[in-house]
Amino acid sequence: MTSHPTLRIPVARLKRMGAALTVVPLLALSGCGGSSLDDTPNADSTITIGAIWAQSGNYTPLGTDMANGFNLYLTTHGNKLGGHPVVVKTADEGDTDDTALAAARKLLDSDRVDVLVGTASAVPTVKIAPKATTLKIPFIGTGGRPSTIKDVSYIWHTSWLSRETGAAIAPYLAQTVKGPVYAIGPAYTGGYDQMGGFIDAFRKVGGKLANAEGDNPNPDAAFATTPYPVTPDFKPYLNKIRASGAKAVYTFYAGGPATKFVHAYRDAGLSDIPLYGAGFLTEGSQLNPDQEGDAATGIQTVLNYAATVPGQDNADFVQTFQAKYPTIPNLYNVTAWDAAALLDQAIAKAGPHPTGETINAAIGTITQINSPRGTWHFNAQHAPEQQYFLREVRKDGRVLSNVVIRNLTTNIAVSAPPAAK
Amino acid sequence: MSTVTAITPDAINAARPPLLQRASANRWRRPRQGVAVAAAGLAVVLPAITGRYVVTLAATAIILALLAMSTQLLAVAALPSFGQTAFLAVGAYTAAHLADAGLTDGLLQLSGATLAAALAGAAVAPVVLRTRGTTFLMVTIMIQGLAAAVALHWTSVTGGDEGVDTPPVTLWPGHPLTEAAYQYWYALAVLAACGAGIGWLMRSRLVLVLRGHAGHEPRMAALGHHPTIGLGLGYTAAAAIAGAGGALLIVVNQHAGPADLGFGTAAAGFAAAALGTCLTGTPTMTGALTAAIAIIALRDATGSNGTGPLYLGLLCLTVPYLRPTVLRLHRHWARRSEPTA
Amino acid sequence: MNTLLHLDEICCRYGAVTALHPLTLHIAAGERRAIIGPNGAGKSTVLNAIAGTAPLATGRVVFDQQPIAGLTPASRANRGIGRTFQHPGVVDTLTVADNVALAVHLPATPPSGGRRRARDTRRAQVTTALNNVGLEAHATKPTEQLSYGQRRLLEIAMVLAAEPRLLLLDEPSAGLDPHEIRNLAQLIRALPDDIAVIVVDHHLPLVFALADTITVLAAGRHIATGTPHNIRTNPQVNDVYLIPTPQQRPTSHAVDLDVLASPSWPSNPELRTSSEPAPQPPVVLQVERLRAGYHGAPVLHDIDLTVTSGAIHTILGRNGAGKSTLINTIAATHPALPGTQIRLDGIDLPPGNPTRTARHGVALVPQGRHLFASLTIREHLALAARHARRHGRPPGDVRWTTDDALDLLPALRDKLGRYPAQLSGGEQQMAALARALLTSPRLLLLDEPTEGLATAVVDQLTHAITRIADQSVAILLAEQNQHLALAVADQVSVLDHGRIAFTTTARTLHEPATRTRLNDLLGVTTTGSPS
Amino acid sequence: MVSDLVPWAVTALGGVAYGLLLFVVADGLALIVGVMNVMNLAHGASYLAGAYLACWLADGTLTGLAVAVLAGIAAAAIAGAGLSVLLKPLAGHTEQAAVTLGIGFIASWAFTRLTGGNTLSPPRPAILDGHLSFAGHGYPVYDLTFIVLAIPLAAGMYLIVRRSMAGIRLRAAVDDPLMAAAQGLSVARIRTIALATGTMLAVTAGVLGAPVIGPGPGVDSHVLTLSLIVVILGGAGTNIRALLTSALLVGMVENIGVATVPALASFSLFLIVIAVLVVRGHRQAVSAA
Repeated sequence: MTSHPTLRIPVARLKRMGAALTVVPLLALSGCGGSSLDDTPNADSTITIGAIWAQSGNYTPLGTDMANGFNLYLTTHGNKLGGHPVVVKTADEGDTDDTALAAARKLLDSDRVDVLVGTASAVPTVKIAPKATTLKIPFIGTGGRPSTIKDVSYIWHTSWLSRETGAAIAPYLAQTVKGPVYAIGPAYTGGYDQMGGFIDAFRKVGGKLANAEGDNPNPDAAFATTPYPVTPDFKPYLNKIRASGAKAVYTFYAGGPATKFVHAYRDAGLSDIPLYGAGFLTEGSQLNPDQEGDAATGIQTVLNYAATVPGQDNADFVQTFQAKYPTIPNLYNVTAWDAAALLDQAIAKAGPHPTGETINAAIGTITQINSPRGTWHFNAQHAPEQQYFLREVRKDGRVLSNVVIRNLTTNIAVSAPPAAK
Repeated sequence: MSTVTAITPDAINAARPPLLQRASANRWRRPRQGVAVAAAGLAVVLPAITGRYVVTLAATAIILALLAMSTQLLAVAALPSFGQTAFLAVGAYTAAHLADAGLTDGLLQLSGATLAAALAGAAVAPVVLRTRGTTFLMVTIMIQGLAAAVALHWTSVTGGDEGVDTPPVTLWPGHPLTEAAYQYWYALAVLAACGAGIGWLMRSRLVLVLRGHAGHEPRMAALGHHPTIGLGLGYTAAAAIAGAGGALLIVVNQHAGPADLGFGTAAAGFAAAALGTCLTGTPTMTGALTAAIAIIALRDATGSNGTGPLYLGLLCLTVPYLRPTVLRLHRHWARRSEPTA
Repeated sequence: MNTLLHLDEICCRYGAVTALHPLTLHIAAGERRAIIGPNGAGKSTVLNAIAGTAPLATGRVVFDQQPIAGLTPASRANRGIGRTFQHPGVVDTLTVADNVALAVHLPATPPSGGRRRARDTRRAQVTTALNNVGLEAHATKPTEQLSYGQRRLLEIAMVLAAEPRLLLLDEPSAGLDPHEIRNLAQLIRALPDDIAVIVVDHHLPLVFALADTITVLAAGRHIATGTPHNIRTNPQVNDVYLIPTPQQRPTSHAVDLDVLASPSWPSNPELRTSSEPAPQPPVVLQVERLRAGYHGAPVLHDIDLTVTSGAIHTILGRNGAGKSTLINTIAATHPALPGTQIRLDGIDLPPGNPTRTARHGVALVPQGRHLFASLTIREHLALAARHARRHGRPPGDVRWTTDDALDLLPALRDKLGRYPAQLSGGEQQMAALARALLTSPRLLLLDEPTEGLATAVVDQLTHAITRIADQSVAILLAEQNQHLALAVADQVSVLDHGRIAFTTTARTLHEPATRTRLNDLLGVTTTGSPS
Repeated sequence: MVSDLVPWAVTALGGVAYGLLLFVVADGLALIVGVMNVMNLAHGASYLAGAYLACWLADGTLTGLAVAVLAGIAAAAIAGAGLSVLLKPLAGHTEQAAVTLGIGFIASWAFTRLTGGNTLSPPRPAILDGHLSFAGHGYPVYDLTFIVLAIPLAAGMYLIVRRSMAGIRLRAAVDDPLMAAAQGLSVARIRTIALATGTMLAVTAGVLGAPVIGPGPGVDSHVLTLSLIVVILGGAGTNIRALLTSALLVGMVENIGVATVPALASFSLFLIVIAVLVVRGHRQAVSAA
């Protein structure tokens, strides 16, 4: 029937319908801005902030935490940053760098934001950075910073460098664990950065790994890898630990895989081998009873924040936070809160009509940020120079929480990433 | 970007062999041409009347359109494919490696990507073409999964989950294509060229053979058409089209990574072809193109706050039910315009 | 004459069924060969073995001095073997001209003038091919709009456009009207002398008009090969295929009476005939104005017929006369056209609903048996028996049990645990019959139950069918095997060109005038060329 | 020596549990593909729905688990019947696949909205919580229970399909739908029942398997892909034995295989499918569809 010549009429009509169908949304969208060839930045006193929070996919809980932290700062500061009224446009980070880039494009190109904030995952930063830099819009990262980013002139992270978390705990483990440590983590950029940071620092201070040759298909990495993003089952990987003779295990997992890992670790009968991890293993909603729950008890992790960090700033923050939200504040709340605090200072310094360029310049002049995690400042890589804490999952009242048990050595020297991966 | 309606003749049209020209058909030429010219004009001036965001989205829609057309070419042969992203990936990584090697010339990357994808298609075809129907659909989902796993884990070639960053393409030396508008125009030109190529293909003997295989495979074999060769050529051509889309991905994103070729992209490409078929009644390239644009508009533009999957889902859940209506309209119009015999 | 095709001891099996016992044939270049035989003789299997669509169990196929048994159908086609299918193999979604264009192969090196010239050549060849079969006016039509006969012609045009050296025609006259058959005969006769043709057909006038040599097969075995004259006069052929020669015709009733008197037919005609004067048994099936067809082209027109309780109504007709279509339309497995009325025990059967038709008490033993491949015979019977329990008709009706069925068909008794593929053709047929019986039907529809079966099995089935009728089941039997049909029938209808041409009762069946009429209608005449 | 084998034995046991879980899901898919000839791209979403249901209803008691299973079965029956109504007017494979794809999209969006996108791990009934220890290698009691539960489930499926009247009717409808109708079977009803049963199996697998493959974003397409692999290897339709074999094969590859050759962890299954396709002929693969 397809070949009947007279079918041309309906097709022509359908095409007209199709064209109309196409043109209408495009024209509607075109209201978002003038010609793409004539892009001039906004120049009124209202600051538009573009926030990329994960609203779908694996990072949704982190996105929600970050949005809560950021919005909390705004609502407690009269919806003004640096004296300027603020409009926040949000877009969904999604599951991948692809969706995150689409979100950044919408905020940068369509909403013409002055500042970009967000992303839970470290990976999209690489894709968003060049775009923001070209447009001279500062990007305040609230999630991990991958080691592979090149030009950081417009890129600032209020969070952490991916390699530094593990490096912070390495000396402590080398000192306290009497015997080799088994390293295991996911096979993606975040995993390689996090675990690589730990292993390099650990070896430097004389630590010994329990991993066998061939645990990682990549000969340059010494830790056991599990598939990412979906790890079907950790059991076969964990079954190797006992035979390795390890006296402790160090790991990095976040989100869904972290929940699975903690349960699998306990199920594998490894409870007598102490489990250490980067703090993301037990951060945020992970400790909820329907996620890790009691299985996480006793796990010691390293992170740059915990709700029990001493100090007035943190006490105030926790009180403010819990007045609005029913949960214990976590690192994701804090990095986003700090991003707002940073912008508060920077916008105030950026002149009467702040633009992306002037705000970025102002950020560079800020010497200190008073954060719930303690004061910190930017280092040369535009990431915080900050304190790390050793925390343990304990019952705190009726709920589980990450309790700070000691400060870890400051002035962490993060070794340079491997030249080429 | 609707230029393509002008350049991409659809299957309905292609089914008409040249010797069957009818005088009455010319009556319908003019309004159709008018619409096509208007759409083409709008597509060309789009960067002048809208912002960069829409322009970049439109470029993304062009990439999805190529993926959908690749899927649709197989649909013409009654092969429902979910795995054309594999060849999008081959094209994208090939172009990325060419760019890495300093070969930033856009046309060079385009031909390299198309060629590499075609070769990959020719290599995979003998395996997947052992199946038909629902099994073919299941096997192509496997192909998609395998491609995504390779992209994620063959780090030395694909850069793992971070992917490969590339310098901008150039059309003539020393002038990188960085402006969204120029990237879009380049993509549009590539789409126009591909559209012309697909248009030629749809009128070619190959597509006639594909449709023959779709209709009556034993008959085709009894006429001396080897199913694996005919369908294999079709599969290769479809892979090449997806490969061209991969080259454009590098132009627009300056990056190739596993995120661009995961389940989501594959699903969007499959849905665009399937919904396109429903919009026009039979598998047509116009339908695939229109559906690709609609999907991008709904999923990315309107649904940028996490509701994208919802909108795409609703689209998939409604459009298929339009097909009987469309077919009825076709028949109705066909009857009305039937010359009194 | 040099041999173009040599079949050397080829043998084909489907599961446990041997469709073709070792067969050797030589076809010379340009020869016109016909293969005839009753249904299930293995005629189509021979064609499929040559074309490459039936796997050979043993044997060699040599075409043009080259062994081709290992080649794909496409490779064989490219060596010059063209074929048609039993149902016209055309691509419905393409136009008529495009179908033919698919068949036109151009030489690898285009003639001077390049692509354009090549395209023009192809166009010209398409036009010529369509002109040859008289379809040129339909060139731009979608193929699905063609009638059945036109599709047949189109298929032949396609095959010829591929310029074969050997043409295999599988039942080319099926579904065609006399006018179309005449055109077809002319078309085949006008083929160039160097094309060899093998035609399988039931239309004997057509076969005799076309063939130089005729091969007769029966139940997968070679019976005879010879000139048309030899075949006509060969008594062995007459035995299996009942071709009445002109000489025999005046006394044909004698032959039939012999058959009826033969002890191998267990039914007792006297008894059955004597039951006639008894009080009129109730009408079970009443069909009025039944019309059905394929692709919009009607195959059956205004069929009226009735079957009474305990009676066997036999439908006779040539292949393609519409017997199977009639049976399937009554079973609602084939859609009836509007206006059709089918009543069972006075109740209208819902149109197009095989499930509800079955539940009203209609059981089907279809042509080709259609057993369920993954069910054992015991499971087949259990499925049917459950149906009878759930949807059984009012008490007082005969309820068939598995034991009843096994008593009737004892060969099945030790085969209950087997799957259909592990049974012989006869056992499969018995299983299909038993499955139908266990639904305790009011009406049993039997479509060619003896197709491809050995005589001994046919005897058993005949016996079983009469016994079933004795249990006041109404039976509608479509048959080609006149032995069986006439041995059991209470009533005989002859289907010709989609209409009931003639109905008679068992009582009048043996009158010479009736027999002559019957033979005429069944196309077993050898006089009168189709041209 | 024995202690060297223990980790492998424990890993193999994991493979069995994983394979059996996949078997239950894939069996449902095989039923849908076999009886309806529909590629149900929302099958993974059915598993996910069951797993979330387990998280909401499980309260650490066996009763809670039983309630979740029953609720899942009831919901799945309704959903399956609804899906069959949705699919009925559609003719082509592609359209049917598109509609199920759409349902999958909407379901995963809704789940993320309802759960905040967390990967959940429902509390296991208290008496099944904990693990057994074999020479220092633990194995969760729940997984062991799952094996113990799944074996009779698989045997039950086998018996139902092979021995019961329902199974006979099902096989008849798969083999020859028209002839089945002519035997008085309501093929439309059998199809609806097959779709509902297939969905029910996926949901039940989700409820019981939530502690093994926990619910979270992306789990739906992962489970879908795995069960597709099982169906491609084991064939669509009613061959329970082949399905079980291929499900256990997949389970073993996903456990012993990845532990032995981690480099091939992500590809091994795809490579197996392709190898099987190369070896197995065209005809068989087509008839499986």
